[in-house]
Amino acid sequence: MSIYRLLARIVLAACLALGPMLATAQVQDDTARDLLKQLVEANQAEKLGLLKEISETGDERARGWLEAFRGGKLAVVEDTGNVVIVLNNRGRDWEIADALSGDNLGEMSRRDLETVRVNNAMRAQVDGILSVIDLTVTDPQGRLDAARNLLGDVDATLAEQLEARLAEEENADVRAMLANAIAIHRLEQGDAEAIDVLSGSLNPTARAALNTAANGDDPALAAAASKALASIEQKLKINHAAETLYFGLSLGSVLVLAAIGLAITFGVMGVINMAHGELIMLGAYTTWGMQQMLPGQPGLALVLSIPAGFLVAALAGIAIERSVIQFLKGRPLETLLATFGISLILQQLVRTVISPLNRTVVTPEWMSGSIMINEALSLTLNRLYVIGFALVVFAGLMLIMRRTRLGLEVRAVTQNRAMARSMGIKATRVDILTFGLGSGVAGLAGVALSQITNVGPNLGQNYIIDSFMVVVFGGVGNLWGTLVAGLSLGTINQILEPWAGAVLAKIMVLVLIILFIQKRPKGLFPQKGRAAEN
Amino acid sequence: MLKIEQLNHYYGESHTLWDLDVDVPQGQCTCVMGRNGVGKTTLMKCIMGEETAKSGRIEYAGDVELTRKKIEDRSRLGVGYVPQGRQIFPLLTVEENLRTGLAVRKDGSKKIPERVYELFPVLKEMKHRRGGDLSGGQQQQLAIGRALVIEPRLLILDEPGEGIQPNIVAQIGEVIRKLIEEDGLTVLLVEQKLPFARKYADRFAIIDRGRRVAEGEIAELSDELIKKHLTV
Amino acid sequence: MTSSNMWLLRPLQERSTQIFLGLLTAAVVVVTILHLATPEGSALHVSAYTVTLLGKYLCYALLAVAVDLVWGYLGILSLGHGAFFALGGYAMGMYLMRQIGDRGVYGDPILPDFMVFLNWQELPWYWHGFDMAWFAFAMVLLVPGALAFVFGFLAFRSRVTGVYLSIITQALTFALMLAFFRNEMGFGGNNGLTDFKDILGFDLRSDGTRLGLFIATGIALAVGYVVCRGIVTSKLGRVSVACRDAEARTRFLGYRVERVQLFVFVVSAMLAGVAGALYVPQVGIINPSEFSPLFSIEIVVWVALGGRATLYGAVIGAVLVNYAKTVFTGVMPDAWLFALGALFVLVTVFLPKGIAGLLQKRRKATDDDGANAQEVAA
Amino acid sequence: MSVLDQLTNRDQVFDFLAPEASPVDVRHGPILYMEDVSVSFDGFKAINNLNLTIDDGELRCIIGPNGAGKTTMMDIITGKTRPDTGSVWFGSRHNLLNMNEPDIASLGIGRKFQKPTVFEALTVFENLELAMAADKRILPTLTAIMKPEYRDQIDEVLEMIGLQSLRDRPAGILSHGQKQWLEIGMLLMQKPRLLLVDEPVAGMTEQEMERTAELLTSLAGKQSVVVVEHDMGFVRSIAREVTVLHQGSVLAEGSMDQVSNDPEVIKVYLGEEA
Amino acid sequence: AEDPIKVGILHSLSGTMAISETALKDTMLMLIEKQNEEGGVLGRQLEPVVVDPASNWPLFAEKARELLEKEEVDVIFGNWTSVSRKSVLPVVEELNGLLFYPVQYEGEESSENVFYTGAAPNQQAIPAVDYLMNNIGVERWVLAGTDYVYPRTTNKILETYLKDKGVAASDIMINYTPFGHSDWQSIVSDIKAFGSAGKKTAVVSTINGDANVPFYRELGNQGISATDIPVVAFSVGEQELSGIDTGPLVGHLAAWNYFMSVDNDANYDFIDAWIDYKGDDTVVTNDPMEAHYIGFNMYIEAVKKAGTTDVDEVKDAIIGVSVPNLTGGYATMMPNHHITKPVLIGEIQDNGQFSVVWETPSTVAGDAWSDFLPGSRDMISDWRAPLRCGNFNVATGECGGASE
Ligand SMILES: Nc1ncnc2c1ncn2[C@@H]1O[C@H](COP(=O)(O)OP(=O)(O)OP(=O)(O)O)[C@@H](O)[C@H]1O
Ligand SMILES: Nc1ncnc2c1ncn2[C@@H]1O[C@H](COP(=O)(O)OP(=O)(O)OP(=O)(O)O)[C@@H](O)[C@H]1O
Ligand SMILES: NC(N)=O
Ligand SMILES: [Mg+2]
Ligand SMILES: [Mg+2]
Repeated sequence: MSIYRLLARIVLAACLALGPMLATAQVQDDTARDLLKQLVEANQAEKLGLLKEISETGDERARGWLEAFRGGKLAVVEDTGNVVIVLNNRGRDWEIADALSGDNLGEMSRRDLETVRVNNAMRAQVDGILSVIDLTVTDPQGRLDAARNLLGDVDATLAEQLEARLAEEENADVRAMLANAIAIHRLEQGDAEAIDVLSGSLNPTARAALNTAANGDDPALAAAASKALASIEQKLKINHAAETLYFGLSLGSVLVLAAIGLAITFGVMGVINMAHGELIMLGAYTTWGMQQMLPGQPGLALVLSIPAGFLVAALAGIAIERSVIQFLKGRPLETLLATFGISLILQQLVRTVISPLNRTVVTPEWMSGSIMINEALSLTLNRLYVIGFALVVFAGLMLIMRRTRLGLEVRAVTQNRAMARSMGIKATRVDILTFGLGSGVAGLAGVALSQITNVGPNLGQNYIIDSFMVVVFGGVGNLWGTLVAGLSLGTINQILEPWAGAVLAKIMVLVLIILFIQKRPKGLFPQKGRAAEN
Repeated sequence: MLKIEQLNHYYGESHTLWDLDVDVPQGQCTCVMGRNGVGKTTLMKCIMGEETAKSGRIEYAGDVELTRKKIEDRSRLGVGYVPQGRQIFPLLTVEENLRTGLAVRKDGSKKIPERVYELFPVLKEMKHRRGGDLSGGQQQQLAIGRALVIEPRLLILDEPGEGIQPNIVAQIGEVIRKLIEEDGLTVLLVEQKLPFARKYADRFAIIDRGRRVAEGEIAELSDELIKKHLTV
Repeated sequence: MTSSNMWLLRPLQERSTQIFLGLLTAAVVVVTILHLATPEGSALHVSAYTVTLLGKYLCYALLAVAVDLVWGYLGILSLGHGAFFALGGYAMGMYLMRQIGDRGVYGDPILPDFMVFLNWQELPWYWHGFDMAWFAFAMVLLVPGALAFVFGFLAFRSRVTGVYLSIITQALTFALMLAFFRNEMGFGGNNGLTDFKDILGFDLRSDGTRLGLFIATGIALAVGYVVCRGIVTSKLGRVSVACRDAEARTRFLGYRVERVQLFVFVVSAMLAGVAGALYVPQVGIINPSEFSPLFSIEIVVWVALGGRATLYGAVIGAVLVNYAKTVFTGVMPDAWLFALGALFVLVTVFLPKGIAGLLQKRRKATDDDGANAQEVAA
Repeated sequence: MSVLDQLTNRDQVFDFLAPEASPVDVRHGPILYMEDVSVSFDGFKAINNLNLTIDDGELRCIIGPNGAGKTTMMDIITGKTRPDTGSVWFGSRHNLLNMNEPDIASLGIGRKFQKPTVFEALTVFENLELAMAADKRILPTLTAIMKPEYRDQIDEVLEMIGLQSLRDRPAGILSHGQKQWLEIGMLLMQKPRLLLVDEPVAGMTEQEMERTAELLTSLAGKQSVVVVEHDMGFVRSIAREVTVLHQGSVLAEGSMDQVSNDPEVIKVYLGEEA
Repeated sequence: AEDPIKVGILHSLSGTMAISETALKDTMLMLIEKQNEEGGVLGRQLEPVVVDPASNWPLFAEKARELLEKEEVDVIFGNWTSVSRKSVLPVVEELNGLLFYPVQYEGEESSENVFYTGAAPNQQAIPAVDYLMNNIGVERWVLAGTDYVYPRTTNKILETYLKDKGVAASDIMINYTPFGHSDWQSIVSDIKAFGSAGKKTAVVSTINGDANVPFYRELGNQGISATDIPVVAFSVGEQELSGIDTGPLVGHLAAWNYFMSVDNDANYDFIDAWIDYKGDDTVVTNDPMEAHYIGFNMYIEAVKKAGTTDVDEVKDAIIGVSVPNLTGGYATMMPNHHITKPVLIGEIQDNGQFSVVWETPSTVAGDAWSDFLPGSRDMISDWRAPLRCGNFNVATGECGGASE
């Protein structure tokens, strides 16, 4: 979003079609300083007036002031009364710039600065003002967003401006949105015709306006609004179902990602790896580390984290394999005990070395927000990426296990280690590679999870139980089973949740697993026949 | 080809093989015989490395000291092994079972040699069935086929005829002979069934309670020896 | 002595059991004497704090014995035994709650405090009867037993084994944990049951009661141990081992494997329930965290550390790990998890049969140990 | 079976409610009767319209190529595998298809597996003890006492299978052949009405084979014995009636001489020189 | 020199709660260090005794017993979760210890041996709702919480309060999630739908700890901004924010009695000391830390006043003690063992700090027994002689069963 704003600002400096709201002219610095200073002292009502005044000065710096104000970054130096814009407000000393000249004034203790208080109401006001400006940007998407922002915030004067804008607008979507914005205003004024414009709109604000009208005093208006709402409800239902499915798949793909590494180390190799969660955690911390190393480039850091997270977790996995698991060959249950110990150690290591607190992992711009399918159905982008990532990881793993010799060799080694070695299979190498692979994939899961949940020392613990359930539910040793199990458990959970609540839904899923295993004692895709009995 | 000298082996505290000497000459089939539990399988495992001898030497191909080699390297040196009890990989398909041996082939071939399928047509028929689903005899055939995939120079067979139908047993015997004669293969065979041993082996060695008690050309295997060492 | 209870007496003739019972009795007696007969500041004095702490260890030991019975001898790796422990604990907790009577903060003679302040109007039906000790104590056995029976009946009949069984036991305890977290369940939600006053008329805060509970736990552990040992050394115990190692083969001998499993599982669950019931008055709280899957895994870890399929190993493991926890959390609060984690790793790598294995090795250096020779994966 | 049935079918759970196993009724004919039995695995017909009758007290040898379905047939009789079609009766009273493995075993059908499976963690003695004919319900098993006469019985069998010296060693350390013997010993301990013996002499020396042959022939008459074996020498030494299976059904039946001269049998099984 | 005064610190350093509690342990160590630099108290040094109850509730009781019985500490500062406090409570009462509890909680408790320096519901939840109702004009309410006692009780109180204020039942949506809940998709979607009914909607969040990050992330991704549906949280402070990318959260609210951003010299000094103590420029302070700061200073004052560390005398001396808080006012220990606190509402800023947008005109005294729950409406707590009762029922004129 803010990239748009940035672009818009540059474009706007040149092209200003919307009346006299902003001009290239600069007002007197004194006037400006005065206005800004007043802003500092003003109460909420006065502030709203001042904001309008500032925007109407036509000063080209006004937008910067407004944005600084909205971000709580307009401040006054307590001693001198100078108005400054805070460039960086983290830590004890803040970097500031003069609000009028834009000169960087270096750092100043935050004790000596008084920030201009802002709250949601004022922020909304600024947003409105900025949106009106944005209605003129060249990018139609930007105009559409601006118009959508104005829904429900239109007053009589703005309505007129919008009418004018509507006449000039060429893009159909933007036109529709503007029409909606005006119609909502009209509806609020009691104009029954506006309902025609709004009926069929899936936009929540439009729906809210109709709702208000439906509950209003005017019986005719209320009836018409109710009718329009009823038709909207129908469409919403379908969208809602689609949304639930999406939620299910996205939860499912998280489960698949978390479990798929375990499907290798546990499912194929037979190591009950209680430290699997901590390997996921390492992947997530790698993402955080990358972002620390590449400040300001969260996207690049995230992309680089994919190989890095894999590597870190794989190396950690290999270290675990070499130092402990290799001594537990043929004693799978003991791996539970040892890896449980390792998981304790890794968790505490992170607590001591890094911090017991969660770490901030930034979501890059291109992963935030959502893709709008229609006004009622948006797919959140981070989830969409995770779904895609899960599928890619799954496919990659499938390929390795099916198409390379490693897949064959690891199965041979786990089924009969001595015989596999007699056939010339280098069991040690296979162990290292396979455990490294499974661990690396856990690291990949961590990279993805860093975009969804906390990055902290408990991250792993939160996923270990679910991971084992998914692998076992799908049938140990069967990668497809893990995929199907993860996706279906996710979907079932999301279907149940709105109906039963999150807690009961989770309980029901667990009970379902218990009952399902009665019917299929070897998971979704069991190994059948004589072969499985030995 | 293989020369075993003064081999001693223990399971924990119990002494299983006592100062054992066995000689397996190149290009011949040597048959190890003995009652149940005298240590035949243990000897084979020592050669393959699955068990570690406490002392003694196992000399392979003249100059290689096998006891110092890792298990997986022994097959690289050309030792093929058909263990007692089949030891196939139950959850791998027949084809995958066979493919496990491809890695050590000298020619780096990625294809299972046709000869294996010719010898055991049932394996081709059941290529995609899992090893564990096969009948006992089919599994035994698979185990032999699998050992042949690596094209061994020394083939160790621990009671290979067990559970296999008579005509195929005979066929296995023929193949062993053929490999010996045509490819110069050396065979170390453990076998209880006298007729088979007499027919296909060149030499014999009898083990009794962990000691080698007799050795010689197969023709020298007298009823007296048999009575002494092979009856209960 | 009839032949039908011979199985219970047989362990008493066994040397290992005699040693175990002897050590246990000695420990309990020594602690009792040191607690009662030495003055408070003396170096030898065992404080009430220590007595209670030891009582807690013994509860865990009994729980570990219960787990070892099913895991070590039957091959069922239960990752949900915490559930039976917690249910026994809740049964006891409900009794203790009812004993508070009108001494709660709101002074309601019937409703526990947490029900009053969350607006419950009357006692839920399942709370009735818990004011009577005999009923509550019966429930300590029956509730875990019944759950184990129903769960085991379904699972064993369907021949669910191995990791599949482990995971559904885990699902079971996880589901129960979430359920007990819910305030609507009427068990006090996350806060659980606490602020107990007295048990069977004895003040829970008095040192005498504490000592009594400790001794009771010692006795329970002794009885539980003998019961388990009795099962294990009976022919049924050997059938269990047979089921563990070759389930299908056992069926062909005419044993109904699912019933063997069910029987042992239920016995084990009841023992766990008893352990939980004795635990609650000593630690003073029961809350859903005892249902946490990680706790159940930890129990298994105690057993493995002590030495699977030895019973006394389970006791050693439970006491040792928990003692280590007590010590480490005190002396090295920031680093105790490193120590504990390292302990687990080192024991597994260097003591394959746990601590019991170490003892056994020393005991019969020449005799190759048979019973655990070929441990097959569960 | 509906859920309700399953829940109300309480003999599944309580020993004391279990119906008394009624004795085998062989007054009206054979002890084992298989009719039109078929089973297939993923489309592969392992048993194909198999018909087989074993008379009370009979010793029957079954031969046939690898994969003919011999082991599968035993799986069906013992309840391990459910056939797709057909019926299997034990005596004239017991429909084996309605029973599970332990029920069938308790009726008196004992089995030696092709791949020896013994309880590796238990001692040789204990393996035999578990196999011993006894009340195998839970409480009787829990309270069972090792009476001197039982001990004698076990020692007798130990003697027979030549494992006295390994009596108290875990069965896991036995050699392959020793395990075979132990399996046979367990079968003897069970005192079954019908013995199913899958490849008993694999891995035995000639002399051991002779002993096994004696053993099996001595059992016949009192008990019914079905032997599967590939060693023709052995089969010849014990066989009265031989059945040849091929591709899941009976290819030939008759005396050893008859079947070994059957060209079809020679072709698929024996080979020219057998 | 005399024996040192032993201060027990009972905070989880491992397990799920370590994330919150470790900082409190360090705060205590810092305060003790500073006090010792200033010569301790009564000429005696203070000696911290740290134990780790490892986020395990029964272990809290055991460790409390260890501190009091074995270590013989004079006072304990500790606990975060209510369940851990409930677990410890019988022990400190039995052994007559002193416990300072620094976290906002559900109330409905008053123990002779416990001092509640965190907020009771009337010091946090009620003012926050007032703010939303009166200043923002919220008419529709989502009460979202983690499924445990604190949210349940708080929401029960709020529900009664809102209904008393005339909010219809259909305008209240209540939702509970398990601990550590990480998949908020459908709940956020429900909230969005609930909020599109044409009335101003707000979420009152008692969501605990780790569940918050995914919750706020989901809000951001589903495009719910603070100007649409503001979320006011009672368990999200600076420390929690330090693990969240706050960019998309700007404008969401929290109600506390202290914010790190409060413009006050005492606060700046405290922050500087904390940063120096931790040797890390990026560490943050938060409300429970302030509560410990207050509690610690109150204890010191009370010991000075009593001239001894004798528990009974300190207990009596501390009632009425006033110490400065970090927001420019004073905190006084009330007879019900709760303290007076200002209530601040802050909006999240992109730097992970809160900007105060509203505060109560004066401090509010903590109420042990809520006026909005039927069972406790008539109860008061007063630990002064002669009443000395934590649950006195003014209707019946009786002190409830807790005291002997
Ligand atoms: N793992 C083990 N531990 C201890 N003793 C063992 C072990 N494996 C085998 N033995 C013992 O070692 C001896 C030799 O066993 P081995 O398997 O070598 O016999 P074998 O000659 O191959 O017999 P068979 O003809 O029955 O195959 C046997 O007495 C057996 O009991
Ligand atoms: N579960 C299964 N899945 C697929 N095929 C199977 C399965 N079980 C058995 N078969 C096939 O059924 C056929 C019959 O097997 P069976 O074991 O009964 O043969 P058999 O007569 O005992 O042979 P052998 O003499 O080699 O022991 C074989 O071809 C085998 O591969
Ligand atoms: N008291 C709390 N926040 O649990
Ligand atoms: Mg052998
Ligand atoms: Mg067979």
